[in-house]
Amino acid sequence: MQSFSNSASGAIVLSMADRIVENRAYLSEIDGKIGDGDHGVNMAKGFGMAADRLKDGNAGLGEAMNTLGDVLMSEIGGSMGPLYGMMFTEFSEVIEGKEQIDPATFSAMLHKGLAGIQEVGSAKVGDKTLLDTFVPALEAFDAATADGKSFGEALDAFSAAAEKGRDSTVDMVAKIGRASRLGERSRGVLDAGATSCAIILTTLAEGAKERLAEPA
Amino acid sequence: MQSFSNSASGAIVLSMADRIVENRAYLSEIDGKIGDGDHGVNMAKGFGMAADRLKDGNAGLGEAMNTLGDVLMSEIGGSMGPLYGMMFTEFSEVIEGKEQIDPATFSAMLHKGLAGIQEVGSAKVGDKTLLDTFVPALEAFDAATADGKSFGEALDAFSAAAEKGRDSTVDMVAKIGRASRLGERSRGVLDAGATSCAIILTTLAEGAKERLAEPA
Amino acid sequence: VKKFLNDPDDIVDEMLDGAVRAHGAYLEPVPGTRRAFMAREAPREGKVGLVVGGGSGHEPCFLGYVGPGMADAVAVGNVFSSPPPDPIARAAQAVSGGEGVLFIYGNYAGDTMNFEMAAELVQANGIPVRTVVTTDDIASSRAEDRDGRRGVAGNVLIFKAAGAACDKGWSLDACERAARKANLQTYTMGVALEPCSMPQTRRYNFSIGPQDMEVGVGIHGEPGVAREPMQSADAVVDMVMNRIFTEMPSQSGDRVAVLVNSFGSTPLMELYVLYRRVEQRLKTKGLTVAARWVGHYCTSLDMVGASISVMHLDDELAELLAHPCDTPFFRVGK
Amino acid sequence: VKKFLNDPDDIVDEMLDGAVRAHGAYLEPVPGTRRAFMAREAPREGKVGLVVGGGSGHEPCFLGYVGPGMADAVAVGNVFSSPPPDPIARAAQAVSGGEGVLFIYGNYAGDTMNFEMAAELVQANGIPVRTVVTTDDIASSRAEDRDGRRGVAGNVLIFKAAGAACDKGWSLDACERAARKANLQTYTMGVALEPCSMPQTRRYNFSIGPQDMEVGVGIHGEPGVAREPMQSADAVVDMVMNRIFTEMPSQSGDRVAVLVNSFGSTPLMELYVLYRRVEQRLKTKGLTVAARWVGHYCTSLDMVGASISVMHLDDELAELLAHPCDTPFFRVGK
Ligand SMILES: Nc1ncnc2c1ncn2[C@@H]1O[C@H](COP(=O)(O)OP(=O)(O)O)[C@@H](O)[C@H]1O
Ligand SMILES: Nc1ncnc2c1ncn2[C@@H]1O[C@H](COP(=O)(O)OP(=O)(O)O)[C@@H](O)[C@H]1O
Ligand SMILES: [Mg+2]
Ligand SMILES: [Mg+2]
Ligand SMILES: [Mg+2]
Ligand SMILES: [Mg+2]
Repeated sequence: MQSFSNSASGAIVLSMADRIVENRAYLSEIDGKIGDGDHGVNMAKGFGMAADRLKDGNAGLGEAMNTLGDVLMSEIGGSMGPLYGMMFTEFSEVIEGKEQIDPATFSAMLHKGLAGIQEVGSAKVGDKTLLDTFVPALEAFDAATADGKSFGEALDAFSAAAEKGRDSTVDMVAKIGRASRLGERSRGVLDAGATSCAIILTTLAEGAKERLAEPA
Repeated sequence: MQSFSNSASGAIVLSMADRIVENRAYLSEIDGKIGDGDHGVNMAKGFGMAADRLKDGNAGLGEAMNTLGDVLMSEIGGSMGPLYGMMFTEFSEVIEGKEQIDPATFSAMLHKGLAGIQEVGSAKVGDKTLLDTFVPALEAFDAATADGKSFGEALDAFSAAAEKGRDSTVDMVAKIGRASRLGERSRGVLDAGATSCAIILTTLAEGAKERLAEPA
Repeated sequence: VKKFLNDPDDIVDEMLDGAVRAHGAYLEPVPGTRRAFMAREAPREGKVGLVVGGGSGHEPCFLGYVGPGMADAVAVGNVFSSPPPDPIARAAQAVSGGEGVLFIYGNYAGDTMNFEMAAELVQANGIPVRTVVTTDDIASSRAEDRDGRRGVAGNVLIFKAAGAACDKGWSLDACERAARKANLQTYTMGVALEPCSMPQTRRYNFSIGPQDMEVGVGIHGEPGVAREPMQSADAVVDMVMNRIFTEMPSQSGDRVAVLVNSFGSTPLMELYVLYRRVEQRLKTKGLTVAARWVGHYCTSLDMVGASISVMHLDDELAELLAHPCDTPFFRVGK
Repeated sequence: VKKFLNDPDDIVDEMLDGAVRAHGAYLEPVPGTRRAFMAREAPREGKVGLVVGGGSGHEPCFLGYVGPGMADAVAVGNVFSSPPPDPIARAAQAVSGGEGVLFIYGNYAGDTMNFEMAAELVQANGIPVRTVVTTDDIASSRAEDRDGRRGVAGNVLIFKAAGAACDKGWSLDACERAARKANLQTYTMGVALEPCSMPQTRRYNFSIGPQDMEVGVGIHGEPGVAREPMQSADAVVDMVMNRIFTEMPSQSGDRVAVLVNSFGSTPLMELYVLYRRVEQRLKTKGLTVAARWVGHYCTSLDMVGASISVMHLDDELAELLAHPCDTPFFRVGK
């Protein structure tokens, strides 16, 4: 089975930060439609700060995720600080100490991250949140590996499901968070968190895929 | 020499009020360009209130001007309350008691009104104020009568000079009042007070002309 | 949208720098963080510490209400974003006077998560923490779902009542109970005429038609619960007051406190026009206005609009509101 | 431009109705007029009466500064229009405590004419009147023409100083002298990002380009003395402070009072950013900020913009500003 190196993959977090910072205005614009318009600004601030701390170092993926989780949790606030902060902290806990990340580790990491998110918030799939990206992606990954697909194929399924999950939020009525006060008026636009989550997960999958190698 | 009846001419003040109220938005718009945008609103308020008081009565011109002067002075404030208030009060003082208004009385009225305005304010011709309408109009009236023109012809000269005076303010730099703080930037627009003054004077002239008659 | 700004990313830090310079007589930074501030008089031995906070962009909320008789400390987040747990926890620790700490903040996902984490940190250090989440925005969900509602401008009255309870030396239990009652008896509804623009984007989040208004808006520039044709000031007040009267179980002779609040760009002149009608409507119901505040109390950046809050008073709440306090933007008595 | 309005012609009366209801603890109507209001404590025997006033649209100016230690009465005109002589004269008569009355108002053609007429009426009744016309707007004409300048937000600091002099029981001469000094030592300059809109027209008087600002604006929504490209908050403050420093003959170690004022729609957040830089610049000059106020003090309806006022203090002015006062929008001490 293929895997990718933890210690050689810290740059994936820098790519995530790049993608989030690039999408700063877009994410805030989406959030402004039915939310308060701060999503891109805060995400870019948190991911940008983490990238600054990591830039000159030589952190592996686990370490980099730990730094990102810390920065989000301690500096950002809002909804994303705790939710993504917890997610990345939990991710890092699973892969810390593992030199190679194989599909089983990757899946365990996702499950632990999900548990962290749900411990802090209490949203469910269908509430029009980042979970509508995260949960289908995780499920697609597990289904692909259970089907005997390669790590690379499973990562593709993961990314595709994340994007599909993100798009599914357009038709949803928000049940949690700020937009839930709008009731039916929240229908018809993407959820901001679901959109940033798709960016994070597809960048993670892409970075992992590029680094995949047969065990030496 | 022709003249017009004081007691039968109170309605001229109602016509003035109508014209001012019609031009409310226009006068405020002009004032807004280099002033504070209240000229039309305040003028309409004052003239409208005076018209309400006069509407059902049977006041002559002198009485009606006295009422208008009182209302402007006591209810309106701003620059126009004292200036036009004084002007109409002085107008009324000259014609009060006179049954017929002939060119000499009309001229005396204008001179007394001008003195009143200049007592309250201290503007001169060329300062970009209502005086740039008033003074040329008065001078044209006096010149026409000195030239042996009829009352009607003198009133036409009066109106034409008022309008020309008003238009002359476009090229002036304001030397007094709010717009004077703008220096060169005050050039290129009509003065609001000069514009309302032209409305008042031409309506007065028109009303007088309509009522002109040879002495019985 | 033009604003007085330097680097937009520095807006919150620069604002806080200016605010601390401006209100240094009242507040000072909490040690170890740039995002929490405490009253110069805090902590006071034997007194419950009151910690409030939330995102920035609501000035003078929350920072302007720190001082004797009101909040002991405030934690300040980024624009429209809850502060993270760290400044909240540091604030709580700094103002703890041995009798525990009371947290009051608006009911938003972000605030709840961050304040709860902070509460855990603080409690782990042996300081009891109680939390009252404000839910005064009656437009934000049905009456049966009171707990799901947003906390908006009524916050200020609730902070005032709770601050007085703390100042009187009441127990943590009693302070929490008073704050909870203050929240339950406060009813707010807001109307926006124009949206706000964030410092970083300098664009409006959405647009409201030239003939329309957004009814039931919160304090984060989000759209309201409904868009309706623009109406006269009196008709707007009537709509809001009718809604408040449906919710508030009052009787003739009861007393209320009123807050007419600008969302930022609605001037005092218009607030007075609104207040006039609010008082008329309350009087017609036989209600007495025991206290009232009209002005900029809890804003949403540069949003054009206003909210009306009514707190239904009993003797206790009336006494708490009348208790002296002295903060940069809220003062009572001597 | 949308506003909370009923019949626009009623705006001033309705606003005043609301304001008197809201601030009834401080003020009450002057008998015989609907356009003047006096402090509940006025007149005070043996004290010079301070009467201020001007057009409306500047709220909380002027009405919000009536109360012990500040103004005894206010006369209120239509939007951006001086009140007529009658309410001014009635106000003066109502608050005369036997020691004469001091008028303070901004230097505008309309105000001067109406207040002068009022002064004549009052003096005809045997009450001595002195007048100080404020001219703090340094942008509005050259330094040699100080008397021709406008009175703007610095008004508030001048009212404060004069109100304290009156409250201390100083003679009419001494009160006039103090007010005159306060005016001469106060320097204000304003910058607008967007114009205001009048309630009756609900349209902007003029427009400022999307990349521009108006420099040297007054408080009546008029264009400023120059249009310049939009700059950062710090650059705006630097421009204003440089101008103030050129005019103000100060030395290191001197004290100043500062007022950073919103014209209506500029929120407190931005004012704090401005204030931060103002204080930095003053400190660099070795000047101490002995007192400062940041907020909505003298507005121009819903104009977007702000002004900075600096009062150069000597011992007397410092003492006058520190003297207690208690009004709806300005309070000092206990
Ligand atoms: N309890 C929750 N669980 C998961 N995601 C949530 C929860 N509450 C909010 N979100 C996500 O947070 C996003 C908004 O994030 P952001 O705009 O940064 O915070 P805020 O709503 O506090 O302004 C929403 O689009 C939604 O996806
Ligand atoms: N001293 C003065 N003498 C004559 N006219 C004056 C004087 N000062 C101002 N005005 C006139 O007043 C007009 C403005 O009137 P208005 O807008 O009603 O008052 P304000 O300037 O107080 O807002 C100016 O356009 C000018 O014509
Ligand atoms: Mg958001
Ligand atoms: Mg004008
Ligand atoms: Mg937010
Ligand atoms: Mg005016």
